[in-house]
Amino acid sequence: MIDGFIALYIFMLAAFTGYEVIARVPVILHTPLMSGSNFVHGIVLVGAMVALGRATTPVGQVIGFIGVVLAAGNAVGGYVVTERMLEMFKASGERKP
Amino acid sequence: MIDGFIALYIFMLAAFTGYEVIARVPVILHTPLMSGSNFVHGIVLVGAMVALGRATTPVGQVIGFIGVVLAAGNAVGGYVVTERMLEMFKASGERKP
Amino acid sequence: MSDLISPSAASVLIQASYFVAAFLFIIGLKRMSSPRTARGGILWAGAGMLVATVVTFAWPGMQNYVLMLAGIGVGGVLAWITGKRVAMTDMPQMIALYNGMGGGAAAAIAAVELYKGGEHPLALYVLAVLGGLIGAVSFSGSLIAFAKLQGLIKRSIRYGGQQVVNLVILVGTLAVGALIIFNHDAGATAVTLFFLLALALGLLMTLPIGGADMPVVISLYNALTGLAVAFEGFVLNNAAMIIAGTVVGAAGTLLTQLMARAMNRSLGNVLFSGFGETAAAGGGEVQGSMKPIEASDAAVMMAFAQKAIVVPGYGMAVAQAQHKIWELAQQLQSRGVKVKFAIHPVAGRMPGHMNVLLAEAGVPYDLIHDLEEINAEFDTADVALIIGANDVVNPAARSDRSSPIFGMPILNADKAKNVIVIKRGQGTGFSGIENALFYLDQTRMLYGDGQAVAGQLVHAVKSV
Amino acid sequence: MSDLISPSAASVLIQASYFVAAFLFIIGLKRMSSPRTARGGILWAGAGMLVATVVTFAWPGMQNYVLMLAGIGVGGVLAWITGKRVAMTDMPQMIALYNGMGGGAAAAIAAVELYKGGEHPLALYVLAVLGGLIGAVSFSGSLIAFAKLQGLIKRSIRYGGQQVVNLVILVGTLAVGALIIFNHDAGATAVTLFFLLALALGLLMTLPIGGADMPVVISLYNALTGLAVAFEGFVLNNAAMIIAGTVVGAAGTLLTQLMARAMNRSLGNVLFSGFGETAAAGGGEVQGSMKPIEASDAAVMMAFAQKAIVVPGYGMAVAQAQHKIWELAQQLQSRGVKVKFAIHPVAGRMPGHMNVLLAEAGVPYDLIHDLEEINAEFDTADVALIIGANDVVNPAARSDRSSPIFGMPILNADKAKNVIVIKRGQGTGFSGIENALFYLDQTRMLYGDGQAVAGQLVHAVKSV
Ligand SMILES: NC(=O)c1ccc[n+]([C@@H]2O[C@H](COP(=O)([O-])OP(=O)(O)OC[C@H]3O[C@@H](n4cnc5c(N)ncnc54)[C@H](OP(=O)(O)O)[C@@H]3O)[C@@H](O)[C@H]2O)c1
Ligand SMILES: NC(=O)c1ccc[n+]([C@@H]2O[C@H](COP(=O)([O-])OP(=O)(O)OC[C@H]3O[C@@H](n4cnc5c(N)ncnc54)[C@H](OP(=O)(O)O)[C@@H]3O)[C@@H](O)[C@H]2O)c1
Repeated sequence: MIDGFIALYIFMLAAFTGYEVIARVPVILHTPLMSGSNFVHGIVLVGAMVALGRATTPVGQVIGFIGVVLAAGNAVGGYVVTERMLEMFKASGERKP
Repeated sequence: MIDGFIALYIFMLAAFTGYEVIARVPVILHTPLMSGSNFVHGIVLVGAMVALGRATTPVGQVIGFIGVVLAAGNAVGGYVVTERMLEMFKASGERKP
Repeated sequence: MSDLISPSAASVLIQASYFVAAFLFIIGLKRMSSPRTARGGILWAGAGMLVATVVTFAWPGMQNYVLMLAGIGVGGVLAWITGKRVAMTDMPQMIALYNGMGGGAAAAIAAVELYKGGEHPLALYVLAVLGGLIGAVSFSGSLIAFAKLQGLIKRSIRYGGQQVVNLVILVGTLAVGALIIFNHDAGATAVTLFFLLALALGLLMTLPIGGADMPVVISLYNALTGLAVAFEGFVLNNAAMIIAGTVVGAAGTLLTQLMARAMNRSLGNVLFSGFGETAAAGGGEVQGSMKPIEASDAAVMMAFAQKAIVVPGYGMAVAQAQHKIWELAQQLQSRGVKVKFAIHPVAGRMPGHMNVLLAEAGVPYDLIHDLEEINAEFDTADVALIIGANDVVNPAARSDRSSPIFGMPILNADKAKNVIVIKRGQGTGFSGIENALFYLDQTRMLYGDGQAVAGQLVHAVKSV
Repeated sequence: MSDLISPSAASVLIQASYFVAAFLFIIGLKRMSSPRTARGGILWAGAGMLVATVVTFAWPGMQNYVLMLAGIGVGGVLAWITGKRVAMTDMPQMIALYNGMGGGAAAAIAAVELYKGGEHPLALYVLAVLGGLIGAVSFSGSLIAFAKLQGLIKRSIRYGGQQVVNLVILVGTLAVGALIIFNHDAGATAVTLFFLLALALGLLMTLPIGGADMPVVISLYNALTGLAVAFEGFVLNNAAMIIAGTVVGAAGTLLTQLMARAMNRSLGNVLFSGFGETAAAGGGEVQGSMKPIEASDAAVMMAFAQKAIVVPGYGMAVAQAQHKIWELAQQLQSRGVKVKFAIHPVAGRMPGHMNVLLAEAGVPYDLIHDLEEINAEFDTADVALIIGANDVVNPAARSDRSSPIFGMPILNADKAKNVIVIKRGQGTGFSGIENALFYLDQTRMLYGDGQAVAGQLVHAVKSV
């Protein structure tokens, strides 16, 4: 396990990064950005895969499987929805094909 | 020693944090901010103290001592100069005592 | 595949890929938060996700690959299809749904680890339990948010002492959690009870909150899922999860605050003090009468205007009228009318709601103007066409201290020479109050469903 | 003191304090980057530094406490006195000096560790060597920057093939560094040689760069010192150093770019392509003649103006005329003249130079206006008083494509009804080119040292 203080440091720095990166975002991007960050925590998929991959009991396998299904839904759904929303933000010039 | 990838993560996150924290700083603060960040790396003082504190050879003690002197100069000088500069940024209302 | 690679080479590859993924996530979010670069941002983040997922198959000593692929297939395909099909107006609930799934996955990870038990450092147990709790709350809470926005649950369920009940359940959940943390033999029953309580908590917390507050709540659950993922990342010693989760947790928290502020509410107000009660109808009496107009007359008025400003609101979303409105605007443009769209930051029911809809209909974004940009221009407009907007053009916000929306900046549609309001009847807006704009001398009401009326206007303008 | 605390309690205390310090540094920098909160920022960061320094005495198993206290005393007191005494105009060189000391300290840490030698992971050696190199370059380079700005070195030393020589030295330093990394028995001679080469490199790199480019160079060395501190932090396994150093390294890199951009130059141009050659005199011929004026006439002109805009430049800093200028402005104000100060982003020789000087003289910052704010107002000004500014009011930047400053936004002082220019003679500004503004019909030249002339004006206005 990552040692205590190092964990704290990583947590602090990641929190600062997350906070600063989206500071001053314009209102019109609130919803796509919410969706985009929703996609990012879809990384839980790799954790669910590992949890399932190491499960040996039936209970573990069932819960692990549910975890993977849900996580894949988060990642894929989050991507598709965000992409569709952001795809729409175009200036008039770009629109005419 | 902090393990390789963890070190990389910390480095990346700290770099993002530093970059984002001062993004969009107005021109008039460039010099005080340069001075302020100059002060912050005065933290090298704690490293110099440890290096001196663990030095056993005369060479180590001499270099360690020089390190401590220089680092203390960085920290103290950086603080004093920054504080003096920032002290001056006041609106007209605040000026009248 | 994992057999082809020596364990240590595999683990360096995995670590390196996770590092790249975390980096790409941050870059992606950074780009998504600026309109110019937003479209590229999701691609960067997506690339990171792909890399991280693929290399995870090489994790040493894993089993159940078939189940794993099946799970990814089922979850991925379902999400892909629903995500591609959903209408733009239904985006908020889909985000809620996918977000809830992420929270559920984090809770599932916690459950797998806690059912397994064993001797681990205390901190690990604490993080597993907290992550499980937060993930489960985010899961069931997001499902309720989805159901409300989708119209599956119509009423906000409220009763006296509700907050006390919720507090008791929270304390109970924490107590069982503490038991699990300090007594590793607490057993499967305790773990099951813990998760049931946590799921109930999310449910009960979210039920009383009104549908219109949901965007803020969804954003909050989004931040919470991020946090849960980060905590489970510590449990699994997975740096990509820790960093992505924490970044989303912090970004989501800020975003939640920004959204609440844009709606002129505080987060505490959304969650607790009002517990979702939409503001009770109030405010002063309104003088005058509403004067109706026919579509043909309104069409003439607009066709001969020099400059028209369109103010869309929630009603346009309900009526799905954005395509017809853009058709109308193009008609007017071809007759030499200067048409602009004015968007209030909280028009509709989610931030950027109108922008997304107009973008969907093909309105170029240089015709679309923010409140600050356009407010000075109403003075010079011959017609302000209000379609399904109400609160965001209510002058009471400027003048009436007793109004629940007092202090919110509004679009000054009342400054235009003529105002045409499209709505179905006497319905009030989100805040439930009267709108003096509708009673002004220069205002005419054009009753009907937004889409139908816009269609009539298009026809009528053609035949002018 | 360290004896009173058990090693492990001490080490938790130290770690916790370092964590707090790193947190405070980031908060401090964040606050320093916004004008409203800047003053508090340095206090937060200072508190962090104090905490970190004090707890370090409790580091287990240390010796040489007397030397340590003596070192802190000597360095601290000297820096305190010089820092308190230095004039505002001399700030850039003091920052260079203190920054160089930090780089030197990082190099000293590297030297202690490398002289000690021993078996460590390869990565540790690499980081120690790189940190030592960067720290030493920053040390000697900053000292040269200090000497140049302080006027101790007057000329920029240049010769053919200079860059080649520097490149050779760089390669040599890296070669010796590689020797140390891969052969831990390389011995003290190699380490000494390595540091001598690194110091020489910093010296030779900085000598050819012109004094006026120094602010950018100092900012670059500041970022480099941060990086060196971070690397040595990895070597000593000291998280506070790693994080503070990296944050400064990244922030400093961005700041360096911003500074270079504000001066309309690229970083590469500052460091290499020009290697500090100030732009050669060039640009078109100028028509007309310079028309001198006496202080008494200039005073009358200003005293009866409705609105006067003061444009200070590098000459005001040289002449230390800011106090007299503010006295003059107050005189004019008491006669009902509306006085504003217009500051160009790169007036003077460091970013914010004029702001700091005017603030020092007591000019309230609501009288001080940026280029964007004030440029439209010159049209309505009766008098523009230029004191020691030249390039920043040169209309060639707007019109003359061949001019080295073409494209830089300038203060439109030529739009004012009357222009009074205070300077000593025919001297050109930083870019070495003629200024057509001085030859315009409405311009009058008021020759003399800035401070002296401002004094005469104060007198003359009093007696109008
Ligand atoms: N944007 C956000 O993020 C967000 C989130 C939560 C809450 N809010 C709140 O929502 C409100 C938004 O204001 P708004 O002006 O956009 O909308 P609004 O005040 O909610 O008014 C919507 C109006 O549209 C009309 N309408 C409904 N369906 C229609 C249809 N099919 N065709 C034509 N008209 C229709 C309704 O009147 P009829 O019934 O008579 O037709 C109603 O008066 C604000 O109070 C804001 O604070 C915003
Ligand atoms: N701000 C920054 O960060 C920075 C950094 C590096 C370079 N630069 C460059 O520096 C320039 C700044 O422009 P600027 O207009 O402020 O200054 P400038 O163009 O350098 O002109 C300064 C003028 O002041 C006069 N002067 C010098 N000493 C004086 C004295 N004692 N009393 C009265 N006048 C005196 C000089 O003329 P006489 O000799 O005839 O008196 C000279 O023409 C720009 O080109 C900018 O790019 C700026």
